[in-house]
Amino acid sequence: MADTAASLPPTAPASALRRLLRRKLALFGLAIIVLVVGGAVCAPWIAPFAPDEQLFDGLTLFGEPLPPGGQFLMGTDLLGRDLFTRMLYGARTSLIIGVAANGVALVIGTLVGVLAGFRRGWLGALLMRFTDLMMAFPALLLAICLAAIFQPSLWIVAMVIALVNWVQTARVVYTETTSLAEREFVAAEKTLGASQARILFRHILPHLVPTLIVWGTLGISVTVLLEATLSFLGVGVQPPTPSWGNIIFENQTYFQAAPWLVFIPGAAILLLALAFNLVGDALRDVLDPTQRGND
Amino acid sequence: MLGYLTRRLIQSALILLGVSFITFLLLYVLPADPVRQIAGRSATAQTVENIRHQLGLDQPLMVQYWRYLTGLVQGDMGRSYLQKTEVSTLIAARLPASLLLMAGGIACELLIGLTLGIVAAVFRGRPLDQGLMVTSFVAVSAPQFVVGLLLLYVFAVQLGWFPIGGYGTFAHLVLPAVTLGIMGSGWYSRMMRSSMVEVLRQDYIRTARAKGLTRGRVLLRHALPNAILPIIAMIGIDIGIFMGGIVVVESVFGWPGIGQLAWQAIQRVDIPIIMGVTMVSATAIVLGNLLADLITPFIDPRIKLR
Amino acid sequence: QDYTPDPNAKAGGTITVTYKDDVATLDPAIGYDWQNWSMIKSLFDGLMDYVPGTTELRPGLAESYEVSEDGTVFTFKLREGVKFHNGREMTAEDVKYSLDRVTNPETLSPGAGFFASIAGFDEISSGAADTLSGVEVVDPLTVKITLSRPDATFLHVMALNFASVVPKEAVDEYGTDFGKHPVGTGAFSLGEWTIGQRLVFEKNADYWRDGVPYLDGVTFEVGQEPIVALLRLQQGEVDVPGDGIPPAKFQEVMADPAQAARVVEGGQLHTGYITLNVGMEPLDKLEVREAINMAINKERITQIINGRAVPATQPLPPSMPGYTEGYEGYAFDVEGAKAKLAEAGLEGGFSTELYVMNTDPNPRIAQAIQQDLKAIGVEVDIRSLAQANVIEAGGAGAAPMIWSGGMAWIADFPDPSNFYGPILGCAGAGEGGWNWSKFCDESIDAMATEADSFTDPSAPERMNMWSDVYMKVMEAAPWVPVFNEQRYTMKSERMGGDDALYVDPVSIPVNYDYVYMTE
Amino acid sequence: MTLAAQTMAAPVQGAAATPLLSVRDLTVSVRDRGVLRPLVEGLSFDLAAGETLAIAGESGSGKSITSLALMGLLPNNVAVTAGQALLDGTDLPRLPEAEMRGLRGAKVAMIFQEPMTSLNPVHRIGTQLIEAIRAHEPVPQRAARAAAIEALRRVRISEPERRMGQYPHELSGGMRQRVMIAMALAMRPALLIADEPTTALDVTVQREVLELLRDLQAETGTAIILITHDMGVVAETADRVVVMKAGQVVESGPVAQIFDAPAQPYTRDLLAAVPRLGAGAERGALLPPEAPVPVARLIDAQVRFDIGANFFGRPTHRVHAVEGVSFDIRPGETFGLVGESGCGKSTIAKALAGLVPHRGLIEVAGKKLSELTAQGRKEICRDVQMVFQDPMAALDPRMTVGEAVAEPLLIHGVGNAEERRDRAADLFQRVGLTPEQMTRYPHEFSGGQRQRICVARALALKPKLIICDESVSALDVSVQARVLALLEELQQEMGVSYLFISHDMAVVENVVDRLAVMYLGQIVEMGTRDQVFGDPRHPYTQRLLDAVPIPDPARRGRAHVRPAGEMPSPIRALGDAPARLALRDVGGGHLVAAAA
Ligand SMILES: Nc1ncnc2c1ncn2[C@@H]1O[C@H](COP(=O)(O)OP(=O)(O)OP(=O)(O)O)[C@@H](O)[C@H]1O
Ligand SMILES: Nc1ncnc2c1ncn2[C@@H]1O[C@H](COP(=O)(O)OP(=O)(O)OP(=O)(O)O)[C@@H](O)[C@H]1O
Ligand SMILES: [Mg+2]
Ligand SMILES: [Mg+2]
Repeated sequence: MADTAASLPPTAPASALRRLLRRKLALFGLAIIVLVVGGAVCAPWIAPFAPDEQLFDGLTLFGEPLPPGGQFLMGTDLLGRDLFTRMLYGARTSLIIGVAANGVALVIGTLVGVLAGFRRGWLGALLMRFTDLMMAFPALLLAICLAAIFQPSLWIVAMVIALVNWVQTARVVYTETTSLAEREFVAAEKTLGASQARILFRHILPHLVPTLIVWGTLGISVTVLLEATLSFLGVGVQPPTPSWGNIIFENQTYFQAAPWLVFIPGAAILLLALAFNLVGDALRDVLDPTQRGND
Repeated sequence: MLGYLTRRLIQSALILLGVSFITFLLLYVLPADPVRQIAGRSATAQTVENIRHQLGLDQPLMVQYWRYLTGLVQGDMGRSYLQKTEVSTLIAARLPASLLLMAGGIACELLIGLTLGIVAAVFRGRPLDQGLMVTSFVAVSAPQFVVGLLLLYVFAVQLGWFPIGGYGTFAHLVLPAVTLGIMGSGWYSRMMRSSMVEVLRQDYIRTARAKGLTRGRVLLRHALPNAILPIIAMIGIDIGIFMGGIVVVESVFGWPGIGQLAWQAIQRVDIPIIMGVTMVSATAIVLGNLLADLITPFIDPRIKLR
Repeated sequence: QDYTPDPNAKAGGTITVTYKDDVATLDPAIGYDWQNWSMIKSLFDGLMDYVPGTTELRPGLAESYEVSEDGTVFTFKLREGVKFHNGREMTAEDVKYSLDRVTNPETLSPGAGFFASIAGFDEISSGAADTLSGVEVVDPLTVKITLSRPDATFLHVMALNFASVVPKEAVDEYGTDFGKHPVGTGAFSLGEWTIGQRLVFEKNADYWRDGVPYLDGVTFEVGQEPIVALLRLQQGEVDVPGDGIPPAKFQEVMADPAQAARVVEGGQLHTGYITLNVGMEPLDKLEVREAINMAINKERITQIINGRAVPATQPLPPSMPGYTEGYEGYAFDVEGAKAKLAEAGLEGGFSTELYVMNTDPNPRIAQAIQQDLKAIGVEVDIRSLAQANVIEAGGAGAAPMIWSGGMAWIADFPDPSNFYGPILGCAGAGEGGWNWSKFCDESIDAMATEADSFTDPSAPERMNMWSDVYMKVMEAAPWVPVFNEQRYTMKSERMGGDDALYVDPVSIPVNYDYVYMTE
Repeated sequence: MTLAAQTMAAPVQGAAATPLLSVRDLTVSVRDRGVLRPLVEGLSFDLAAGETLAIAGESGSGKSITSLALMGLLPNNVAVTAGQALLDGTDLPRLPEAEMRGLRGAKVAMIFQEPMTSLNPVHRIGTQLIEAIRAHEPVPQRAARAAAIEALRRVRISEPERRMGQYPHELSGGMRQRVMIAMALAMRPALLIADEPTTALDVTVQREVLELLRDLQAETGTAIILITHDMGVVAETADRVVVMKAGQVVESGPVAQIFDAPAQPYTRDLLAAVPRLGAGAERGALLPPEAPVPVARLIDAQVRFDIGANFFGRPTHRVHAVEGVSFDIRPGETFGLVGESGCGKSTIAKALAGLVPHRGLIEVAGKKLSELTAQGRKEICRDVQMVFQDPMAALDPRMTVGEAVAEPLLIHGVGNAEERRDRAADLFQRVGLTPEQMTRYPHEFSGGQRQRICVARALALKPKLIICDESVSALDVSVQARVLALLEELQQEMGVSYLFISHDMAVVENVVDRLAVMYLGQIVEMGTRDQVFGDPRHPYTQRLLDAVPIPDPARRGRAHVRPAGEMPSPIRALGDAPARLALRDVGGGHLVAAAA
């Protein structure tokens, strides 16, 4: 046993990355993420058109959008804009919403849930009652009101989404934290004289990672679609800024007449969420030392 | 038990109070004037002032809130600004439909979600499992409007199995409930899968198998009740998520629920209706959570309500 | 002057009409929505009415009327034997009661302002009086209405739903719920109303106009998504989609000859426009407003909405009397627009905001506008908001530009004055008014008042005057008139009646009283 | 010796007849990254009806895998790859699942190690029993119910009718294990596999369960495969023994032969490691003198937990977990605390470590725990450390063991990173591990190694007192012996005191200087090891000692005091404090409570 121990790589993170890269599915997911992020960042160079350019030849004489193929890789939208270009630029918005807003929601949810679960005193009770209150509050209404009160811009929308979406995470994390707090190694830490903060951040948070990965990746599509709903209600990202979600919502009634306008962005959202999930799953396994050697 | 219930009810009442105040406040600061909506485009300034005074909208926030609250306590939710009808009448007329749809949606998502979750857990690690989990992602990511129209088109228009929208019979309920349930089924299948995988590892499952029980019985009688426990708490949370979906689904299927009422009210700042729908849905959520908590001891005898 | 009913019309049958939005109320004093407007028309009658399918006035509950020389006293002779749905005969008292009610602030009627020309309006609206001093019951069948100033549109006002005659006892009985239990004299009476689901209208067998209605009943199903309504129409479950053909399905329908044959097209008293806030930099400069007018490619915008409109040149729609034939408006001219901007000292362009209501196709139209303005260097931020928020911003004068779509002006009555007062006149320019350009030119206002003081609403001089008013408005360019929407509606195979009845300019979507079923 | 010969006579006859179960060259392998790796290799044995075969061996030697293979319940990635197991001529591993299911429970039944988790928590006892019966015989509900009650009665559960309606969590561990046995024997199977059936139970309960099994076997003639690592249990129950190591049979034969004349060195080591009562005599002399300042002192310490809630949310009941306990621990001594599960041992440990609030006086290193500030509480951790029962649970699975051992140093700000690593490496060597292993995670170690890591962690701050709460109970005998030796070595070297909590009397006797016997939150007997073990005065102490299985087949069959039912509950209504037991000195500081 001792000899194998010596051969183990000395630093955990480096090896984690290497092991992550060994997984085919994770690689696939990572490739998609890189592709999307790359597309979003390099949009101005890749995109064949300007994102809000309403091309004269982008519509038929009857004002119909053009299907994919030919000059327009993914077809055009109802205003005769190139869908591929809009998908590229939309990736920026959707990444911000799906990753940043969802991430902030996850962080808020985790903090609230962990604090409430770990500090069972009045603070915990207060936080949980607040969570209950937020849960009872119709999320969409809150989003609409907040977005209407503050002028909707991408970052406001992202914050609104974060403020609305943390509740479920908080609930789940709370439950999990309470059970983690009962675990014996937490008691062991206490006998070592570890501070609450240390127990919380060093010993409880890492165990929440699998849960957070599941909720975080599922949250991507949820938040991206929520942004779209908000756009639809007029309190989302303002046109002509494209986002994958609002491309869907703008065109959803046309799903028969112009299916590409709904299914292409739909597939993109799905793929992005899936990619994050694949990477997340792999990351979870890789970060979980008990899974070592199983890959 | 009685003590627990009383405490929870008081807690719920406080939560509802909080919800009512926040909503009221948000609507108050909302940059849209309901009086303009009522007065219409040909109104004179005098008419506008008259209406504002008539509705008491010229009073300070706290006075307005207090008035609303005292009314609410007496069961008076006010009158719709635009429909001039008692909000309670409007909601009462539509609530049963929404509750039915919600129940249908929950039933659907549980049925689909749990089944998929169980199957995935049983076949964990195999292609079927992976396929199902991708499916669950599709379900979560699919916009409800499109799903609804798609289902309608295929099953009602093309195949003619169900009526094209409407309300009344069980056949009417199926498509809207499925549409509403599909998104949740994605969540549930994932949660059920992990919960089930965990339960299937437990000693008592081995015991059950050692008794010579059939696979189905082991799964349904022994694993399911245990695996479903963490999920029950989720159903309470779900009601809140449903309130959003209900707007879309109701409009696609012409379902006469409160979603449409709320939607129109929000569009036109019909504050009494918005307040009413908010309060009703908040009550539904709070009661749903309470119910979920009350149910768990029946499934898990170890849990004692305190 | 009256209408000759279709000789092929058959009595009987019940049709189904769908709407997306619920019907808020059927109280004629309150209802002011797209859906309930025509419903109320069929449940109630006013003293005046229109010839079906046209914008021509004809007497309604009034058998005849006389107008005094100076145009301030109207004496209406009522029809005899007209019965409310509750069986009671309608009298002049009911007319007075109804007008008092609609103008009483406690009724909260959005239409109260239409009656501002009746003597005593100010007193009643300030609460000083509780009846209109200008409305007198001469005898049970005669009502005399005195105006405080001549008002050429008064007869149109009396044809508005708000002027419908309602029975006092029914209003007293139901109080504020009268809107859910309407009792009128109309061709139909309300049979059943399941909130959020359906309303059933039943034929009024006792209707005072002979021979109509043909239909035994009309079922309105509410809460139906337009797309779904169309699917149901294609399946034969629906006869008229109240919200029209949804844009997403338009091409599909038109491409199928069988369906296209059932599409009815007609004009509509509608104009879609962009308001330019004259109180805001740099839109306060005429050249800038002209430049914007010249920059908008109306053809393209029309194309975007599948050609379901015609480009507009002026505030009035072509079918409105007073429309200036031959006026070209501001032609689409990008270079010219740039030149105008340069004239205003804004060669480099500027940035501004365009408010728009957030339902399709309005955001799309706004984006087309945005692109057009970008071409002349004007950067536009779109603020796509809920209707209420746009109206709020417009009323407060906080919006530099607003695209009127979705909240756009569909005339209340077919008279040119209807496009002026609240939306272009000084009266609407105040805080909270619907004149979102905040355009106020006293001289034009004076002209408008003069035009409205004619006794004969259709006098050619009056129409010329209105034409001048709108030409002057166009000179000042507070608006960009973009297009006049065409109505496209569809009917089921079994529906009969003149096409005009399906695009009735005042009874949208259908004139229920005169259509019939062929099978 | 004559006694042993008698007991051996029966199995020899049994083996001569056609065996009930005949296992030949059984190989079970796991598919690991496409490669088959054997977990059990070439296992062979015969078992006759009515016979008991013990499979003994250290943890991970393949005992459970063997039993699961016989039951057809192997995990997905594990399969029988060679050999056969004939039960009455049917080859169990090759039986299709449908037929195997018919046998399971009916012909072959199994009892698992963990009674706490082996019953489904959401179903009533009755439901689970009836289900077991009806899975094989289409009897009507009523008849099945009667049979189930009968089965419960056979395992001597009090009030069987009432138990039928109870849920598993309402029963004690011993009762649950009896339910498991009732369930397994309900169909009178020909073969019963008991995988460590008593490991999780108290000695007194263990004795009952073992006797029950024996009685039932005599009654029904069931053959039993008893899997255990406790040589005492083997000696007391088995007819023949198979000793396994790393998936292979080391030795097998009649029980007397294995115990008296083990052929293999491994077997000899195994037997040598078994703690035996009365084997710890040489420690007595080292008894440290009474010091002026004890390392820890408890005077009338009480710990109570409020439970239940009335209408106003106030508690209705109270658990009197520790009720007026007084003792002190001297520098350099090992103080033992014994008693049955739930008697309050761990609670005392937790109170000492400051994990639960207490009343009365608890002093550590002269400082009163109840008067400590937050800083002081942290400081006191340098004096008291704890080693938990389950080393896997006590180590954060996501932290390398090196970090875990260095963590207390980090928390208390000792040295810089470099020094801390050195110190941790030092500690690793101290407890017999290599510093190279520091970058590994807990699951990569064996149970004994993990417990060493916990000890190393506890030592990091050089505490005066280490609380060992069941620290060796979960370990294999051989590993246990090594950890115990380590503890003793460290004590001599560093002069640390131990509070040694265990329910295993044999272990306690081997390591402690003085001890206290607890019952229901109170001490019933206290004194030096010799006093208590040599002259147990309290009936409860006597019963505890009597229940300890003796790893000597020659001494089996001695008469036992049948314990009088379950231990009463420490839960009492509010304001109904239990009566205090007065301790009486019977000489030389040997305190005994008056028999209740
Ligand atoms: N599903 C599995 N996959 C891979 N290896 C396994 C699996 N189950 C058990 N093993 C391995 O098989 C070996 C034998 O395990 P088994 O459970 O039979 O040990 P045991 O003798 O019962 O030990 P204990 O006394 O701890 O119960 C162990 O090394 C274990 O790690
Ligand atoms: N947090 C708590 N709340 C309520 N009761 C508790 C709590 N902790 C322990 N108890 C109860 O206190 C009593 C003593 O428990 P303790 O853990 O000290 O027993 P023990 O002697 O260590 O038993 P074991 O040998 O099983 O570890 C038990 O009845 C237990 O159920
Ligand atoms: Mg085992
Ligand atoms: Mg304990």
